[in-house]
Amino acid sequence: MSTKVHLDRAHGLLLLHQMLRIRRFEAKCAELYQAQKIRGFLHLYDGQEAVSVGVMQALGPADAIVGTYREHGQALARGVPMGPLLAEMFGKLEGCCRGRGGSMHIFDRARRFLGGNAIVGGAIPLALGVALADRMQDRPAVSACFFGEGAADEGEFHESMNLAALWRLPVLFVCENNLYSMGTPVGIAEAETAIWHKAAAYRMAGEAVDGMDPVAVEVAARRAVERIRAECAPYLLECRTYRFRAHSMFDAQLYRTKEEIEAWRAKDPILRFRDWLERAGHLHSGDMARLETEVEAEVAAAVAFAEAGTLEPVEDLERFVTMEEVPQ
Amino acid sequence: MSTKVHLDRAHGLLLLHQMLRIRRFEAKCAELYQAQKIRGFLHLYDGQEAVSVGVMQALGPADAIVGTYREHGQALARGVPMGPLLAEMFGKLEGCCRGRGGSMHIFDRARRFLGGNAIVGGAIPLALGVALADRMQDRPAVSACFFGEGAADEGEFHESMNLAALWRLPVLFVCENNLYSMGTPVGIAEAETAIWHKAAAYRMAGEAVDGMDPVAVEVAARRAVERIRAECAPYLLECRTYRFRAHSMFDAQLYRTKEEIEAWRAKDPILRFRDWLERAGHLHSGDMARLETEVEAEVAAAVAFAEAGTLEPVEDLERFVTMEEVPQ
Amino acid sequence: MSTTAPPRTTYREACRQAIRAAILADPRVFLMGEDVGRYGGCYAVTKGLLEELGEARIRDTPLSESAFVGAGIGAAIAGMRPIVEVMTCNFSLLALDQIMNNAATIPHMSGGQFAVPLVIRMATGAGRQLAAQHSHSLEGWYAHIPGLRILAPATIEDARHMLAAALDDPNPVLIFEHIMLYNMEGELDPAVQGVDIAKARLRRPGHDVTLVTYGGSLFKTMAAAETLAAEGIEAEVIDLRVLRPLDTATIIESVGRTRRVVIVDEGWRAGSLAAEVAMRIMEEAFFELDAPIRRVCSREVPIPYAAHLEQAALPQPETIAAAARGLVRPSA
Amino acid sequence: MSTTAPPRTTYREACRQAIRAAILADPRVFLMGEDVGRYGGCYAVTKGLLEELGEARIRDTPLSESAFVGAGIGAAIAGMRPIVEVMTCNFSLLALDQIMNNAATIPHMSGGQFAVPLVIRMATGAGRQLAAQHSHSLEGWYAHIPGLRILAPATIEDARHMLAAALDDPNPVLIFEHIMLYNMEGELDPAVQGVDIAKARLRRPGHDVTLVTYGGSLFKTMAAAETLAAEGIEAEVIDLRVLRPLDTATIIESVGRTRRVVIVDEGWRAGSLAAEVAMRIMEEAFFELDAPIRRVCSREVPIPYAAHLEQAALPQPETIAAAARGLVRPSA
Ligand SMILES: Cc1ncc(C[n+]2csc(CCOP(=O)(O)OP(=O)(O)O)c2C)c(N)n1
Ligand SMILES: Cc1ncc(C[n+]2csc(CCOP(=O)(O)OP(=O)(O)O)c2C)c(N)n1
Ligand SMILES: [Mg+2]
Ligand SMILES: [Mg+2]
Repeated sequence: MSTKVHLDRAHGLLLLHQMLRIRRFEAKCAELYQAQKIRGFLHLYDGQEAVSVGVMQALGPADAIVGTYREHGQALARGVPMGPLLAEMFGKLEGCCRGRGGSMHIFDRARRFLGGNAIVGGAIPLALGVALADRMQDRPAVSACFFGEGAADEGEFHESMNLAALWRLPVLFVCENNLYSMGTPVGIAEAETAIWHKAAAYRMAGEAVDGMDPVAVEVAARRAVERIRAECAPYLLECRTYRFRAHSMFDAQLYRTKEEIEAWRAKDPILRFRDWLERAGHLHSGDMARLETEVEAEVAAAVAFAEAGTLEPVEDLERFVTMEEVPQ
Repeated sequence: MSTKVHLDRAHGLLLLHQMLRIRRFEAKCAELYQAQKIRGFLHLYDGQEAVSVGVMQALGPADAIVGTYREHGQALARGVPMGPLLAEMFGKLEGCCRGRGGSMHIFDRARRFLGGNAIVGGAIPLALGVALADRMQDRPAVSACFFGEGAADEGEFHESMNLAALWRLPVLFVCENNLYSMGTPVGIAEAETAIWHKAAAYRMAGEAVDGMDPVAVEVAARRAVERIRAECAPYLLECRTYRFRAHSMFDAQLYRTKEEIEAWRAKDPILRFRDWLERAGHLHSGDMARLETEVEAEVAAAVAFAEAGTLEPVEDLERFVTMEEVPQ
Repeated sequence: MSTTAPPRTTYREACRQAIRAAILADPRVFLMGEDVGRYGGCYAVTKGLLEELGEARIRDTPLSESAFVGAGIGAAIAGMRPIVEVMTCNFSLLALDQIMNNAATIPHMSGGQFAVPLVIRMATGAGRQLAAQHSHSLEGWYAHIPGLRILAPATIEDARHMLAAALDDPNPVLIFEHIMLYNMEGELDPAVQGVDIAKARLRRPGHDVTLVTYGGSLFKTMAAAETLAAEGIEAEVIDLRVLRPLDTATIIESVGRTRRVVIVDEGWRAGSLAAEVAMRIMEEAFFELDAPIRRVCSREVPIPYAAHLEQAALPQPETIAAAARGLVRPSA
Repeated sequence: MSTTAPPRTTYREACRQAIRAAILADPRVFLMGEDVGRYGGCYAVTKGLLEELGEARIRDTPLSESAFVGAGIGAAIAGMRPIVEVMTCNFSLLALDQIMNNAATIPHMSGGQFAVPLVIRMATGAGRQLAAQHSHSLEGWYAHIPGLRILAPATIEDARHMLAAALDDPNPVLIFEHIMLYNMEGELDPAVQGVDIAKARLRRPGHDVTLVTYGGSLFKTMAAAETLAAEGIEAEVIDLRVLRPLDTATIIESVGRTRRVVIVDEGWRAGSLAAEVAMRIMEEAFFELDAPIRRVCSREVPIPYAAHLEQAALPQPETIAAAARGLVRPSA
């Protein structure tokens, strides 16, 4: 495990805590989906926690995030509060988007969290625009854009990579390569399966990193962000990861074997990192139980918040189809 | 000049003749445009003749060609007869598309010549489909797909490169890199200006060749086509060339200098090749005059053919919006 | 002819059988699209087909809507009969250049040298809380494009048989399958061996008002007709089936009987197919009308996730019945 | 107020002045698109602006419609006021995913957290023999999409002033400039400092028939009105100007006066904006109508290159006049 980051006890526990929050939150989401409290498409992040948690460490509040439809982890790691996040999935007015977006469309203006985007690849150009606006307004921010390896097949990825490199936009492209786009293995969808190699086609810098290791991701992301700010040029960070669960709640997973999943579970980012912290003497006895209790409480509070939420009045259905003014 | 091709007198004269046909035909087109016999957009190929003429040598009648809107040269080199080609630009029923397509939309079923496509990049996927159909029907044909370097910025290029490489489709991607897309120099539009480098992002083979040299292009194209057939995999051939004239007939060329144009004119594919043939002893005295006379006669006949053409009856306007049957 | 009862099946199964039969019947037919193979289709329509028919005929594509739709066009031009699946019409926007500028254009533009015998299937519609980017109903919008035939199978029979007719068409055909229909169960009459893709169908006779609809809205409209019948209003229900070219004659005939029309269309109201149908009636049967044509469409909003808002945005049996009632008994 | 004669200018020059003034007035405004800089714009609208305003504000983009339209959306969300030029609406199909799924959707879907104050300009229409892939009229089709405002400036005044109003709008606005208008010359009244982007305009008063149109068809319609006037038929001409949201009130008012309507629209007939306008009239003023509404649209073909075929495919003053005549003097 890389130690370029100052990995003291506090930071170690923070990373672990963040990953646990995502994991436990989503386990609850799966339950709530079975209970039909959550509907629509629900894409869980189970297995990929180290990616968002690692990347977010490298970003400050002025930076922007553009997410995917598999974005609970991205949102939580960014600081989107759990209550409004869950309330959104409950379709409640107290949800971060008034219940209009659901699981696939989490937006949080206060955290510069831009989606929640359900068209694969479709959000990538948005990140460019945000980066361009920041640069034109002399804000030293970076835009981090998350997408799956499947999105790299879309034309919008290519166009965006070129434009970002050409205009030297401060964009951190974060590819979460979990080896599948729905049921299609990366080798069936891409002639070049090492996504970061594609950066060269745009003279962009890039690298691949172990996406099951939050520290490795953090180190790489910090280096990348530093470089983006220093050179004013984008960077492609491919995080090699795996989703432990189905693509969405409608997926029999006929396309992969139990053995493959088990092999990856052995690399579980949370378990592995917990063990490492323990071995390094950072995780004390009782720490884990305390974290679990904290997270459990947070999740329970979020459920209570969501349950207590109200429904947006139907009379407001057409509100915001067009805006009265630009929110400041 | 490469000599891997058996460059005897006959073949040398053939290449020269083909290039001359295109050059003289288009000079006439420019005149006819001034005379308002030709309307709409007219994109001349002046300077790029070696590309089409070279590439077509590597293709047989069973192979397919997908062209651009700058496709007079592609069409003539492929064997589309000059009369129907010009009649098309005159908007005459005797044109290869009944006068419906004009300069930008040349189709010729008998020569497997598929456009004439005016959406930049939009025709690239068609070539894949033709190649796929050939392969599925056990036809050993290759599809050659022409496009400009500007088209390589479009998402459709990227998606098509990936799909072709992934499915090992027999496609020869021919990029005519003439350094400009309209008024935008390649360096202003592309982060990586060596188009053939992009092949690596798809594990596709590729190379760049001097597109002002018909023999170099022919050699490269023959090698590429051989390889495509042998390995059943696509190939990207970047031909470095230049258009001597404006992008279209509405272009003041404010974006480049006269000096630059003159420097490129010194590499004129026709003049250079003529001189080389002469030095090599292949071009005898009188040859050039004879070729010019032949070409002049062909162009004159084409003009006469086009002039004599008739107009499609207005009653047929809606014919072929939907087809009654699939032409065999 | 067999006397056994017609087998019960689902709309989804009918779609699958249609694809399977088409591929078995003609070596030129193949299916390509995202996750049609290993995954079995995002709405499970193609489950099992890869195993049975093999990788050459059931092709998983990368996430590249423009490239694989364009490749379908090229393959159709070069002698194949591709069925291209675009998971849902929401994603078809990424392939619109191919559909409008190539598929719909090449036959005419080439002076009839090339046909594009291509079928594109896509799911459409709302109702599963999939929110704004997964709930579009764009079939009526596509019906604007010359050169295309647009089909909206609403019944299991149409789901089973329209595909073969579409593959026989020398022109590009777009088939829109409403996501709320896939689980629908019903009988499939084995005696029916095919359907036309030219005509609308009368799904319920009536004489007081004509309800024109298609696709996922058919059953809401039928429910509305039942409600109305209980009130003594006999509604005639027309299922358009073919959104382009419109079978205006069948509609006009019905208008001649009922003199009142409600058009039900899940597309957004402004610029909806409903407007076009109404205009056709106005153009051909204005003086037959006893009352202005009404339409029940989706509200003009990106469809929201929350169930109550989503349902409020869509046509409903009650809103349909109310519109019809307002025409037949304006005083009530 | 000055007493000098209003200066003559062209529609093209008015477009240029609008862009220039907007960029000079607000540091958040910039223009991006293909060949807007070095080339000066494919229709020469932006010639000279790069030299005057610099590379930061006049940005040549690669051929990447989806990426730069999407980047425009992102930049608008993040505080800029981008003007994105998509050379012609034919190419906008490549950016439709961005326009429909993002620009038109994010404000509502995010619960009002983000606005998209973006302007997209594009050329539209036929008439220059540019053939099937360069002659679309898609503005009426775009008017189907909730969340967008669609403008069609037909006059030099609108070309000069609509842009500023569009930039003031907190919502995405699409401006369609008809290619046949760029060379149009006329006066620009310096006293007029702005126009609204909400209302249709009466361009010619009349009482016998209402001709509703917009964009490039306005002048054909005015010509038809002159022809009709010579025959004693006084046509009222309404220029819609704003295709979404439609200013139905102005239309209905006119219908109240004339009781007869012809709608002229360069879009393809089926599913045209003309159908929507007719439907609105039917919904709100059915009993005012003395005759069925007529429409003069483009023929349903990919627009051909040959001049005689292209012209046959488009609305013409004669066909417009004939339609109006048929309504006012059905016996004639
Ligand atoms: C343009 C588009 N095409 C298809 C889909 C359907 N779809 C949703 S998720 C998905 C797989 C995407 O894979 P990847 O980008 O690797 O992300 P992951 O789901 O693995 O996180 C597909 C095909 C979509 N939402 N958008
Ligand atoms: C999708 C699309 N965008 C823009 C245009 C307008 N346009 C026509 S040709 C051209 C330049 C293309 O450059 P390149 O691909 O290098 O080909 P070249 O003209 O140099 O042969 C542009 C921008 C178009 N036809 N299609
Ligand atoms: Mg993936
Ligand atoms: Mg070029």
